[in-house]
Amino acid sequence: MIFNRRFDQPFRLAEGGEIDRLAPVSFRFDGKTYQGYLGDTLASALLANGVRLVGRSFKYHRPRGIYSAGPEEPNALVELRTGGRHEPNTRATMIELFAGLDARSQNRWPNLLLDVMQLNALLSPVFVAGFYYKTFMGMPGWRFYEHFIRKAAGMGSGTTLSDPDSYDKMHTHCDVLVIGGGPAGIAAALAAGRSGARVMLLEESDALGGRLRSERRNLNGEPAMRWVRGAAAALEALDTVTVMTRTTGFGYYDGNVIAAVERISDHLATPPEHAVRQRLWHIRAGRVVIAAGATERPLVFTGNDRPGVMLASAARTYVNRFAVQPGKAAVVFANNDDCYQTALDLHRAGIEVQAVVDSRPDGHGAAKQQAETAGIECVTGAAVIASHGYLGLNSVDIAPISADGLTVTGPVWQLSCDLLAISGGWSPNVHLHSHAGGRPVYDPGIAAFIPGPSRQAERSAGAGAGTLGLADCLRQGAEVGAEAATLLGFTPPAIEIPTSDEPATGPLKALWRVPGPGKKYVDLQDDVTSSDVELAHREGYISVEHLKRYTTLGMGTDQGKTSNMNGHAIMAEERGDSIEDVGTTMFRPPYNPISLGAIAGRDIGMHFSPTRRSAMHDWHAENGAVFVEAGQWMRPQIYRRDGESDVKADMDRAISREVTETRGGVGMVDVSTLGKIDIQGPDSAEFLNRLYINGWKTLPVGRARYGLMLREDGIVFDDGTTSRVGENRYFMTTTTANAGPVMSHMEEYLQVHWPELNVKVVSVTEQWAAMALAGPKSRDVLAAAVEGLDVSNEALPFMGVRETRIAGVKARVFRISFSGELAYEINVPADHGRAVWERVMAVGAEHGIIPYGTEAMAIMRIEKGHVAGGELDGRTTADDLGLGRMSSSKKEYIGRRMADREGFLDPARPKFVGLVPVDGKSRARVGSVLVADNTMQPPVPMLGHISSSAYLSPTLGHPISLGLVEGGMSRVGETVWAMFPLRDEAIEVRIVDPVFYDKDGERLHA
Amino acid sequence: MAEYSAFNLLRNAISGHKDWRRAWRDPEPKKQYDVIIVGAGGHGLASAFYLAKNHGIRNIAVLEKGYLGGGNTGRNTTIVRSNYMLEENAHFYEKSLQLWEQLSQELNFNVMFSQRGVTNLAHSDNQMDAFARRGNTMRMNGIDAELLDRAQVRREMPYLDFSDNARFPIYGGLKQPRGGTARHDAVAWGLARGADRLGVDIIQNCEVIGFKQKGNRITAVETSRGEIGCERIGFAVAGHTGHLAAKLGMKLPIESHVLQAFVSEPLKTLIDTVVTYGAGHFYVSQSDKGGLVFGGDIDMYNSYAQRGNTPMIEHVVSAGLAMIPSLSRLRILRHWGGIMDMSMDGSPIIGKSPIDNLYLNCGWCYGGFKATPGSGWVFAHTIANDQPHAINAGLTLDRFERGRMVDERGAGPYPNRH
Amino acid sequence: MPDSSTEAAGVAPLGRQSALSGMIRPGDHGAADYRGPGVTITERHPLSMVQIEARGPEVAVMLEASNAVLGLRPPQAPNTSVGDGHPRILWTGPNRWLVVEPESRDLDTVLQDALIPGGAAVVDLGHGRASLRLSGRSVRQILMKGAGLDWHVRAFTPGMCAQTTMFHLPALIDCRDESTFDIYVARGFAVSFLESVTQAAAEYGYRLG
Amino acid sequence: MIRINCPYCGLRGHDEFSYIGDATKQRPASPADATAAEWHDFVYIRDNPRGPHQEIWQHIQGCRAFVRVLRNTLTHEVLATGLPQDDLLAGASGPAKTEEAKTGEAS
Repeated sequence: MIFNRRFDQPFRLAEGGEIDRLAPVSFRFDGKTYQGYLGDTLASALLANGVRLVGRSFKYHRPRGIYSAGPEEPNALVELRTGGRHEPNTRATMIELFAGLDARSQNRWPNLLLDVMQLNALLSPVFVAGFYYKTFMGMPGWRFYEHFIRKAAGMGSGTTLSDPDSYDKMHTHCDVLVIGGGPAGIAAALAAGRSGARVMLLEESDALGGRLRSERRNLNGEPAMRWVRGAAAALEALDTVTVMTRTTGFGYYDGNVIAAVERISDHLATPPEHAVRQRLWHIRAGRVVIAAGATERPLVFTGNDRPGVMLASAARTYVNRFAVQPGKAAVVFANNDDCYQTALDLHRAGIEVQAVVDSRPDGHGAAKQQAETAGIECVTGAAVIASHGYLGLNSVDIAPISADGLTVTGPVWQLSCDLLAISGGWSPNVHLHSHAGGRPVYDPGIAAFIPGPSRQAERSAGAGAGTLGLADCLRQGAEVGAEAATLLGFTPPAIEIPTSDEPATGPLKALWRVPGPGKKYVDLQDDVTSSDVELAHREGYISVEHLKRYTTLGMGTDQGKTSNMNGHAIMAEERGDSIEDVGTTMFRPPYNPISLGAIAGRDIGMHFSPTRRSAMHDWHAENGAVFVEAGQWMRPQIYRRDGESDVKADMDRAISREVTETRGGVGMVDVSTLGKIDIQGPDSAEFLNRLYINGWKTLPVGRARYGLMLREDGIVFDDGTTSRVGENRYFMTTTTANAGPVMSHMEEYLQVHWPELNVKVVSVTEQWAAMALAGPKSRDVLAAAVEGLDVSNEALPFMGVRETRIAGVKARVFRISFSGELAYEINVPADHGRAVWERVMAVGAEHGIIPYGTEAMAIMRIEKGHVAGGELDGRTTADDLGLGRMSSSKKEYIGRRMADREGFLDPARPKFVGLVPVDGKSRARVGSVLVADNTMQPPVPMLGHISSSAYLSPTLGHPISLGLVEGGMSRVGETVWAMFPLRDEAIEVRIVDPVFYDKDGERLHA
Repeated sequence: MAEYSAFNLLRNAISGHKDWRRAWRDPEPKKQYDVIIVGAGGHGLASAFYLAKNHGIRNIAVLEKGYLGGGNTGRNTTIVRSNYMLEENAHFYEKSLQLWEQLSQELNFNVMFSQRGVTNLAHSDNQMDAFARRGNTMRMNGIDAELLDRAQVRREMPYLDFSDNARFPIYGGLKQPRGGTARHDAVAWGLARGADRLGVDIIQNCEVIGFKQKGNRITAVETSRGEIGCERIGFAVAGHTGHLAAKLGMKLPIESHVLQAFVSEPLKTLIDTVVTYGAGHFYVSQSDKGGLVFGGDIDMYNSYAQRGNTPMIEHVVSAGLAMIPSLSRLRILRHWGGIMDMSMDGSPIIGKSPIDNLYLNCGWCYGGFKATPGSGWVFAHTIANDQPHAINAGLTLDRFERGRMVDERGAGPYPNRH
Repeated sequence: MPDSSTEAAGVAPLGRQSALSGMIRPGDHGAADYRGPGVTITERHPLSMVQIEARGPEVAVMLEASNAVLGLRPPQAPNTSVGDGHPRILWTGPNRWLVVEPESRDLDTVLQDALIPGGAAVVDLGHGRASLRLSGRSVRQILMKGAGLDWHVRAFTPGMCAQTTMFHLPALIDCRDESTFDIYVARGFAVSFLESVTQAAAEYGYRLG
Repeated sequence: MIRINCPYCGLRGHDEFSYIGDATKQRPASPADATAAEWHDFVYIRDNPRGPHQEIWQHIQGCRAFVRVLRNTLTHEVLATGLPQDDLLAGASGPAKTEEAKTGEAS
C-alpha cells in the first residue's frame, strides 16, 4: 500500500483503529516533522512515532509523557499553532490531528531533553507544599523574590497578538438535553427522541460512542461500534433530535440553562472563510440527562509520573481506537478487574505483557481467567512500588503488599517495561450535577463520589451515575431518557437494549497509597505528592478546601480530574475519618477549560457595546466632526476645518472659534441625544409635581419649565426642561446620561407606588431629531426657516413652545437656552433630521451660521454657570448647587423628606461657586482640590474641588471654572488654592459668582 | 512553635518536614470569653489578632461555621489598594495598606503582598477628570497616586488595545504604585496562626444558632458546639451579617449579592500589574502561579448562592477582551462567586450597633479583601474601647439616618449600582 | 400634507431619510451555497408607527375605537400581532400596542382623532424605530444567535411577536410567516444592529436589498 | 440564567430584566406624616433574607412591566411571580397568568 507509511510510525499497528490510513498527515512537534493519520489525536500520533517525552511538570520540571487519552490529561500540554493563533496549555490528547499542525513543548528551557529548571527537583525537599509561606519575608521584600518565582511558574506562554479567528453564540431550547454521547447518552437520546420530544445530544469528541470507541466489545453479537453507527443513523432520522459532536457541555447554570462550546474549526488548520472557530451555546432545557461518563484514577506509588506510565483505559484507547502501541513491553497494575481486559487488549496488539499486578489479595472471575488463558502472568496481592528510568520508564519494582495495602510484605522484584498501565478505579464525572447545585455522595462500592439528589431538572445515567457495566449503562440511559420525556408530558415507546458480551466484574478494593519511600505524585501537573498531603495534615490544613489551597492539589489545567479523589482519600486516611466525612471540593464550571474568545463571542472590539447615531450623524462626519462617545451616542465634539488636525492646538482653536462665532452670530448643535419622554393622561401634572422639586400645576399649554428631580434619598438625580404641549400632554427632556434611568424611574412610580395615577409615559428620544440654534442671530435664522410662525419676542417669548413646519415638516420649536444666548431648540421627526438641519444651515448661511460641538456647548454652559455632569455627581443636593430656591414647600415630591437630614444641613457642605485665577491666566484643571493654604503637608484639609473648567473662556478672555467649596457664595471674593499635585500645580483662584456671562439674562430674553 | 524562616525550612527539609506543627490549634470552646468574634475570615481573624496584640485582650474566641478563610477571603480577586477619594474611606484604607506593608513580618507568615501597582483606565475626558479629582484628593491625604496619560499607559501596558478597533479608546489612567495583590488564603492562614500564637481560640465547624440576651446586651452565643458566654461580641461575617442580625431582630442597610471571580489556565508572566477597565466591569492581575485572576460586576440580584450566571460571565469576559484582545485563545479554568454585603452607599459599616456589647463589621461591598488588616485593626480598637477610632468614625451604621452617606460612586441607595 | 407656504417659497417637501440610508449595499454577501443566500435582509421604509395605550375603563373604549378606525381590533393576548400589514397591530405591553403600516396617511392624526377622546394615549413613533425584514431558510439561526427566546418553528409561529434583547439591543420581533420576521430596533442603533445581523448571517450567506 | 415568568410575556431570561430590589418596602402613603425612621426604613433598610425573597424586577427589555418575584436567594429558584401589588407569600397572584402568554421561552 503506497499510502501506508507504517514504517515512518514505528509504534503504529498494521491494522485496526478508527484512523484513516488513506489520509496521512504531517505535523511538527518541537520543530521536528512527523506523520500521523486523519483520525489521530496529537497524542496518538506522537505515540505512533515513539515520542514519549512531551512535557515538563509545573514545579519540579519532571519529564512527563502522555498519561491519558482524554480531557483529564495532566501532563501532555503543548503550545499549539503560531502567531495570533498561539494557544498554550493545550492537551495533546484533545487535539485532532490536521495537516500542518505545529506544536511545541512548554515550561522548559532550553529544550525538553535538557531542561535546566529540573534543578528544582534537587531542591524538592525544600519546595514542599506551602514553602513560600514560610520564607521570603525579609529584605529585600517579596516583590524581589516574586520576580524569580514568577519566572519559573506558569505553564505555557501567552501571546500579545490578536486572535484572527472569530467566535459566535447561539441560544437554543429543547425538551431533553443529553450530555455525553457514550452508550448511556445514546440510549437516553433514542428513548427520549422517539417520544417526539425535542432532544439535543452533545458529545465532546468528534463522534458518538464514548468508551465503546476504545473497547473491543460486542453488542448484539457484533462489534459495538456497528450498533453505535446504527443508533447515530436512527437519531439522525428523527427530525426532533439534534446531535452535536465536538461540543462540550461545560457548565450547568440556573433555570436549567446549560452552556456548551462547539469547536467548529479546531480540527482544521484555519477556519474556512466566514466560518467561526468556536461557538458558545446557551441551551435552555426542559430536563437534562447527564451521561458524562467517568474518569479513570491513577494509583499513587513512587515514580508514578514517568513517561510510559499511563492510565489503563488510555492504553486500551491507543491500541484499539488509534492502532498505536503505547509501548513494546508492558506491565499492568490495578486494584480492579480493568487490568485483565487491558492486558488482553495490549497482548492482542502485539505488546509483550510482562505481568498483571492486581493489588487485591485475589483476582476475580472470568477476566483474570481469560488473561491467564492468553498466557499472561497475573500476580495478585502485590503492587508496583517504584518505577525507574531517566526520561522514560524502563522498569518497575513489584512487591507483595498486605491485605490492607499499608505495608510491603515480601521481597521486591524488578521487571523491564516501557509501558505501565494503571487503574485505581473510576470516578464518575459529577461536575455538571454539582454545578446544578447537587451534592455528590460517596459510594464505597466503587470508591468514588456519585451524584446525590438533584436540585434542578436533571438526572445522571451511565458511568457518570456510577453505573460502570456496559449493559447497565445502556439500560439506565434508556430509562433516564424515557423518564425525562415522560416528565415533560411525552410518551416514549420502549426501545430495544442491545445485549453486551462484557464479562461480569468483581469489586475493586480501594488502594489510595502504595507503600514505599520516595515521591508519589497525587497531582501530576502541579507536582503534589502524597507527602505534601501528609504535611498539610500535620500543619492543620485538613479540610479539603484548605488541602487544595495549601498544596495546590487539583488546581492545574486538568482541574483535579485524576487527582482529587486520591488526594482527598489520603487526607481521610491521615485524619482517620471516613471519606464521606472529609467530603470533596466543590466542582465549579467550566467542566473543561473554555476559551475566553468563545465566551465573548462577537462582542469584542467595536462590538463590545453598540453605538448610537443621531439622524444628522453623516452630515457631521462629512463636515469635519470629531466624534466623542456619550452614553453610546456618537456626538460631534468639534468640527475641524480644512487643514486642521486633531492635535490639541487645532482642537483648542476650533473650540474657541465655535464659541465666539455662536456668541457673536449664530451656531447650531445636535442635541438629539437628550432623553425625551412623552407624558399623557389626566394626572400628568400631578405626576410631574411629585417627580420634580418645583411646581407644575400652573404651567400653561405652550410653555416650558426647567425642572429638577431628586432621588428618594434627597440627592439630585436629573434636570431638564418639560413643556406642556397639550391639555393633558407634556414633553419632558432629560440629560443624555439619564435618559434610560429617568424613564424607568417614572415607570416604577406609576406601576409600583402610584398605580392610581392615570398617566402614560413613553420614550420618544429616538422619534425626534433635536437641534439647538443659539446666538444673537438665531431668531433671524429661525424666522427664515419656519413657515407661518411669528418668532418675535412677543409671540414666542423665552420658555415658549410652538408647533410649526420647516420645509413642510412638522416641527416643535422651544425657546430654551443652555448656552445663555437667545436660543431655540427645534425638534423634528428623526427621518427629517438631516434635511431640516441642512435647511437651517442653508438659510443661516447668510448669517454666518456654524455647527458647534459638545466642547463649545460645554464652555458656553460653564460661562453661563449652568450645572451639568461634573456637578450632578450623585452626591450633591439642590442646595449644594444653588438650586434650593426652586423647591416648593407646598407639595410633596420625591426626595423631599430625606433632604432635611442633619448631614444635608451641615454648613460645611461644599456649595456651587465660580472660580477665576488670581493671575488672570493660569488654568485650574478639573479635578483640582481646593485648599486654604498651598504649603501644608498631607493630610491637608480640603474645602472642595473644581468640577468644570473652561481653560480659556473665549468670551471672557481668561480661564474660568466652576466648583464646590465650603461656605459657597458667602466666600465670594476670597481666594483659595486649586491644587493639582498629580501634575505639581498649585493655582490661586478667587471665588466668584458662577454666572460669568449675562447675569441678568438680557440675552436670553432679547 | 517553630518560627517560619529560610533556615528552619532548610532544617526541616533535611528531616523530611516531620517536625512542622499545626499552624493553629483546634481547641474545644471554653464556657466564657471576653470577646467573641463571629466569622473566621480575614476580618474576624485580624480583629482577634489585633485585639490580642494591640489591646492585650487574650481570652478571645473566633467562631467559624465552616473552615477558616472559607468565605470571601478565599473567593476574591486578591487586589489591595487605597485609592479612595472620600475622607471617611481614604484614611481607613490607607491605614490598611500601611498594615499590609508590614503584615508578613508582623505575622511571620509570607502573605505574598506584591506591590505591583493598580491602574484604573480612563476612556473619556470626564473619566480623566474624575480620576484627577480622586488622585489629587489622595495626594492631599498623603496617599500615593499618579495620573498616566495614554502614552504612559501604553509604555507600561503595551498589551492593552491601543488600536483603532478599540470601542473605548484609552485616554489614560490613575495609578496607585503601592497597590497590588496578596495571596488571599495565606492572609487567613497567617492571621489564624498569628492570633492562635497570642492565645486566641479559633473554633471551626461551630455555627452560631442564636443569642442569649439580657437587657440590651448579649450574654452568650448558642452554637452548634454548645452555648458560649461572652462579654463583648463582634460580627465579621460579610455577606451573612443580615442573616445573623435577623436573629437579633435587627434589619440592616445591606443587600447580599453575588460577585463572580475567574481564573485562567496558568501562563508565564504576561501582566505584571493590576489593571481595571473603565468602560466595562473588568479587572485583572496575574497570580504568582500564573493564572490570570479577573472579575467584574455583581450579578445584580440578591443572592447567597456563591455562584453566578452567564450574562455577567459573558459581560466580564467581553470587557476583558475589549481591553486585552490577545487573551482570546486563553482558557478560563474556574469561576465562582462570593457573597458581597452591599451597603446602601457602597462603603463599609464598622462600629457600634444598637445593642450595647455588639459591634458590626460589614457592608464591605467589593472592598473587603484589601481592608482586611485595617478592618481588624479598627474593629479591635472599637471593641476594646467601646468607641470607634478616628479613622472609622465616619463608617457608622447611623450615617444613613444622619444623612452622612459615604458614596464614592454617587450611586445612591441602590446597591447594584455601586 | 405640505401647506401652501412651502409651495410658495419654492421648497419641495422633504422626503424621509432612513437611519440606514447608504448602509444597505444591495447584493449577495458571505458564504452562500448552491441554494443561494440563507437569508435576505431588506429595510422596511418608510413606515408609520403609532403607539396606542389606555388604562382601566379606557381600554374597552379604545379597542372599539381602534376597530372602527382601523378595521382591526388590537390583539388581547400578549405578544401576538394581527393584520396583513395595512395596518398590523402588535402587542407591546399591557394595554399597549404598536400600529404599523407603510406610510400612506398621517396615521398619528388619524388615531389621535379617533382614540384620544376615549382617554387613550397616542404617540407617534414612526421615526423612532428602524425595521428590517429577514427572510429565508436560515432566518431562525440568526434569531438564535441574537436572542434567547425559543425560535423553533413549532414554538414561535406566525402571528407571534416578542420584545427581547437581540444583539444586546432592545428589539421587537414579529413573525410574519414561517421564514419571515420583521424586526424593529431603536433608530439610533440601526447601523450597529445591521452590522451585527450581517456578521451573524455571513456563514449562511445573505442578500441585502 | 435565572428564568423569570413575566405575568405578560411568560418565561424569560433574567438578562431581559432590571433588578429593582426588596418588594416589601412600602413607600409612605402620606409622606408628610411619615416619621424619619419610617423614611429611613423605606429608603435604606432591606429584608435581605437567605431563602424566599419578594423582589421587584422590571421587564425592561420586554413589555417594561414591573414584576413581583418570589425567589429563593440560596438557590435562585423562582417560586412565583405576579404584579407589583400582589403578595406572593399569601398565595395570591396576578390576574395575568402565564397560560395566556404564548411567546415565552418555554415551548
